[in-house]
Amino acid sequence: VKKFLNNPNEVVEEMLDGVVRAHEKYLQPINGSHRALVARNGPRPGKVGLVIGGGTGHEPCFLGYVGKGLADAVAVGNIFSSPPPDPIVQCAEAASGGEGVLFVYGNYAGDVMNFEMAAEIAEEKGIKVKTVLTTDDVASSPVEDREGRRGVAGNFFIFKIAGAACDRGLSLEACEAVTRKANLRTYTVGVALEPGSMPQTRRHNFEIGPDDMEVGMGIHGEPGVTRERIRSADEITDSIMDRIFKEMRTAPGERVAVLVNSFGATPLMELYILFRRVQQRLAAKDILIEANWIGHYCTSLDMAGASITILHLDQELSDLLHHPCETAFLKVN
Amino acid sequence: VKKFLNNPNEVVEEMLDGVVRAHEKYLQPINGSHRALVARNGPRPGKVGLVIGGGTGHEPCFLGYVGKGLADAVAVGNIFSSPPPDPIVQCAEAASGGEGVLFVYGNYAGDVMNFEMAAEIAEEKGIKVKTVLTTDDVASSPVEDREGRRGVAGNFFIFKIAGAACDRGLSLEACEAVTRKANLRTYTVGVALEPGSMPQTRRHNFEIGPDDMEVGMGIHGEPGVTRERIRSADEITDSIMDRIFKEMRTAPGERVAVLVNSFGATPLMELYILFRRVQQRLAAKDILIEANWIGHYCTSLDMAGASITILHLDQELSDLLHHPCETAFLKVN
Amino acid sequence: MPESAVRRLIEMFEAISSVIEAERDHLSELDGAIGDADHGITMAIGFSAVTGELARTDAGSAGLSGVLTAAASSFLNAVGASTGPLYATAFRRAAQALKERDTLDLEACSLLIQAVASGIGERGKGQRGDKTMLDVWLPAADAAAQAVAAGKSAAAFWSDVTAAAENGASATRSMVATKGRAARVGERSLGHMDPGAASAVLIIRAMAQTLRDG
Amino acid sequence: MPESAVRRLIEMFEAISSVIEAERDHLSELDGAIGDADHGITMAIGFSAVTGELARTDAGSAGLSGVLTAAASSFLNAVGASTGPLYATAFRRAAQALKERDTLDLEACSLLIQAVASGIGERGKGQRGDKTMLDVWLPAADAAAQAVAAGKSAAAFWSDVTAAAENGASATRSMVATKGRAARVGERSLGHMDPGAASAVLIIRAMAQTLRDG
Ligand SMILES: Nc1ncnc2c1ncn2[C@@H]1O[C@H](COP(=O)(O)OP(=O)(O)O)[C@@H](O)[C@H]1O
Ligand SMILES: Nc1ncnc2c1ncn2[C@@H]1O[C@H](COP(=O)(O)OP(=O)(O)O)[C@@H](O)[C@H]1O
Ligand SMILES: [Mg+2]
Ligand SMILES: [Mg+2]
Ligand SMILES: [Mg+2]
Ligand SMILES: [Mg+2]
Repeated sequence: VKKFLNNPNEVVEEMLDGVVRAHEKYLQPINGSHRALVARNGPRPGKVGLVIGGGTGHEPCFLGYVGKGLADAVAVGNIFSSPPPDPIVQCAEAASGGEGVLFVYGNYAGDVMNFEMAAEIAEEKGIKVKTVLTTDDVASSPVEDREGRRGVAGNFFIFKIAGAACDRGLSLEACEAVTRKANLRTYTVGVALEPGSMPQTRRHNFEIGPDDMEVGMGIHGEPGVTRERIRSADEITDSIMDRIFKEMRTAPGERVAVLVNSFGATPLMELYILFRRVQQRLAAKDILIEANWIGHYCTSLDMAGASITILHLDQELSDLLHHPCETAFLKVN
Repeated sequence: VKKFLNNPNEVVEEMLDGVVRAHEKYLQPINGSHRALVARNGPRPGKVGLVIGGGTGHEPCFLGYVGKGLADAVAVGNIFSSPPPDPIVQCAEAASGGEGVLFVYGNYAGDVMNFEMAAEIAEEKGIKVKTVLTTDDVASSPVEDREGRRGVAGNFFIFKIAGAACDRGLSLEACEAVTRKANLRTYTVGVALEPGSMPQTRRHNFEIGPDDMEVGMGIHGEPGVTRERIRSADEITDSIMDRIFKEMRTAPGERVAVLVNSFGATPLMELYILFRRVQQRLAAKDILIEANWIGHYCTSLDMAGASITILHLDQELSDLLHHPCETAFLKVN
Repeated sequence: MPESAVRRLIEMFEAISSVIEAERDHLSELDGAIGDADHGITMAIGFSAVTGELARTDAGSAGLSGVLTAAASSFLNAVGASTGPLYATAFRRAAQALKERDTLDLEACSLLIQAVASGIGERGKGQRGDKTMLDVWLPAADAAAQAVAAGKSAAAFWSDVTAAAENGASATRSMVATKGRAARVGERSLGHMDPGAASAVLIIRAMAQTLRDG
Repeated sequence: MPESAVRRLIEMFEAISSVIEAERDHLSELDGAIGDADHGITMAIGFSAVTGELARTDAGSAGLSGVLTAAASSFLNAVGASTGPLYATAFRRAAQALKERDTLDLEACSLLIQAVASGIGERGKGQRGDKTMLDVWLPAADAAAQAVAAGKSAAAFWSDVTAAAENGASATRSMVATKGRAARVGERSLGHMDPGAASAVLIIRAMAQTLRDG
């Protein structure tokens, strides 16, 4: 697999060097480190700070969502690896405005251990920390084990809601509560057509047969939950929507937000074809799409595939979704 | 090559169906046709109308750049094929506010023939039409044949400038002049690592050897101008920047805008690594990057590769670049 | 038998459409080597639109010229691209050339081919040696004119025209493209047959097959 | 000879680092089958950071405990991931266990291995049969404790420990993962060796090789 690379072992450092130069309008290094970045126009006294983070390889997740009205700081790990506690603590300190800090990140063993260690250290430093783990990946665990699920592209919506709640000056407890609600109302299912590959190995991370696809794919190239024969775009979308409808309790006339996300190599053309069917399925249930995002929002290196996320709105979530924000990869005004 | 598809012959129709549903906030079909789309909040009496267009397979080009402050209407062709005159004429009529219409599109034989036929018909209908062909692809022809070059990702900047000029109420001649200037000051070179593939064939459109890359790649999967051994990201960027510096007459202290564009499958991680080197090279000449865009802005289906575009700013271009716009894929405020 | 000439012309477009459809991927491959890999797709879309339109055409009232005009606009609207304006102009010129005619005798066939060639040349501002479809249509038109002047039989007429077309297409292999997308590839286009030339041969063969027995 | 024990411990980390580097791609492949394909990369980054840090450590003043503490924090900061907190906690527990010690006799080696096992267990809240690195470290710790209790020789101690580790890693093939990323693959993890177990065996072998001759 060919890539634009210099030293494969320096890929994260070089990328972050580019990121910091490109997005200096939105974010800046904390204490000179590129592994902990703070929003230029984010933290302020009296506001709950929002810290997000995770491994790299998901760009524009997570660093593309740092800025006014969204996350205040991001901790950056190696490829597909949680950041260690140190940069997370630095983020907590930089994000803190005296009203506590909210950690929001995907539910992976590594992230949980590192963020928990960081939370303990931050608490020792007198910063109150609350945590919401994102668990939107419907396919990763049965509904009885909702909290055991992974966090995937739904992060996008959950971060957005959390950032808006913080920016509106809600208390730490209120920010946590609405973020938790957003997570519980966010449903994602992903499908991979081809594996991605690590810059260090430049080989496929796993294999998918020429006529197969992987359903329930996570965002780290981890194999999904089932391998199936590839089907038409509408059939794939139908099976994703069927899974989501099985859990999402919507009534006619209700509203949702939709994210059709490329895992990397899948182009917009195909995402629109998926969106078309998502819209048809929702319309058939008289559910209105209040807002949609279609593109590269939470990727997995250069994997071919896509995920569909539905955020089941209520009035509060809808308000917060439309709250203005200004980051490198999401602008709402 | 695996793709999310239903009927491969309906791929453009289905995509446009998705586009029209997804972006109804920004654009709407003209006379019910998805091949001619007008900005909801674009054309107005007294304003020059901006019509852009071209084949599909370049998403978010061209339809993602239709909206207030940018293009007023877009004519949409088949994959890698110019739209026929009919939808272009419809766009001209919808975009016209009585002050004439500016056509801006890439310099390809097909587009030129179809847009010229359309311009004749529009003129017959009493709409004054001026045309600027984009020719930013440095590698596609020697500098003596500047007007023979192709238009590639630099479209992004040229459209932006044209849209701002129109939105500011400049005359048709003034809009044309500044757009022409923007084109002459826009320089792009692309490199492909892997071919893309047509939805209808799902086979690679051409082949690149396992250790090779194609330099001077266009945005239709046309082979580039030379095939070379693949090199490091910095070496590739250096050779692109060298080519651009050979033509771009900048003085220390001047400003540019930079676009690092994925052709489809190349992820953000690699684009940032390229941007890092672009910034280093410009900084060494004391040239300041006033604004940058990094991501999927003008693609070629699922081709792996990237292009680097430099817009050499002056005060007028800088003003117009920062003029507000609101479209599906570009928001400036 | 004017109505049967019109039917014959419609059959010609059907024969063209089916051979292009059959060779679709091959034509796209030729385009992939020096262009953007869509020529087969574009031509297939275009001629399928033409036959769709002609199926709705009343052979009695349309006339040869009406059929060609309908073919021009349906091809253009379905296709755009380079080939849309080129073949649309070609068919429009052919419609003008056959305006006063109601049979497809060899003279009419010759006029048809010459009109196509000059329409393409006019629209694309090209000439022989550019490595385009003109390298097929121009020699085919010459061959047709000469065969008529020499009073040749239908069989000889069509075999001359087809041979000229085939030779023209083969000759594009040794040309460097100067028009269209392939022009950017410069000398790397050497050795590859031009896709538009290849499809032009298919069209001429389908014409020969349907129009040969007058 | 406290300083030579410290040097030996540093050599141990160097041996670990070089074997992990050599097996980097293999470990990532194991992870690719049931996880996210980064385990070899992560471990290589971690131990290279450890040896880099220890190269700057003054063997005279650090003490065994100081070396292990430095290893813990440099591993953690370079790595994060799952393995960062797991091995960092393991090395911190080991630093506590060896705080009063200045030689690496078999008792100290046994305490070291046991501390690593209990640190990983504590941080990851796991147990035997979860299909993780614990399925190597726990049996290795048991074997070490038993070998010391039985008064075995250094050679026998290390061969017992290594055998227990290898058996533990092999046994993960027939387990269904319940912890970490592989847990999401469920029964599809059957038949695959856990990558963290595989790297744990490499670590233990490197320990045996460097610490065996006390
Ligand atoms: N100016 C021209 N004159 C004549 N034929 C041309 C011209 N430009 C292109 N062509 C023909 O068009 C063919 C390509 O058609 P096609 O692939 O359908 O369109 P596009 O180039 O828009 O992708 C070329 O192979 C060539 O024969
Ligand atoms: N809770 C846990 N307890 C013990 N070991 C674990 C736990 N979670 C994961 N592991 C180990 O970590 C290994 C994966 O490590 P690595 O790939 O480096 O991290 P990540 O899972 O973050 O990508 C697994 O093979 C397993 O042995
Ligand atoms: Mg990982
Ligand atoms: Mg084309
Ligand atoms: Mg073509
Ligand atoms: Mg892993």
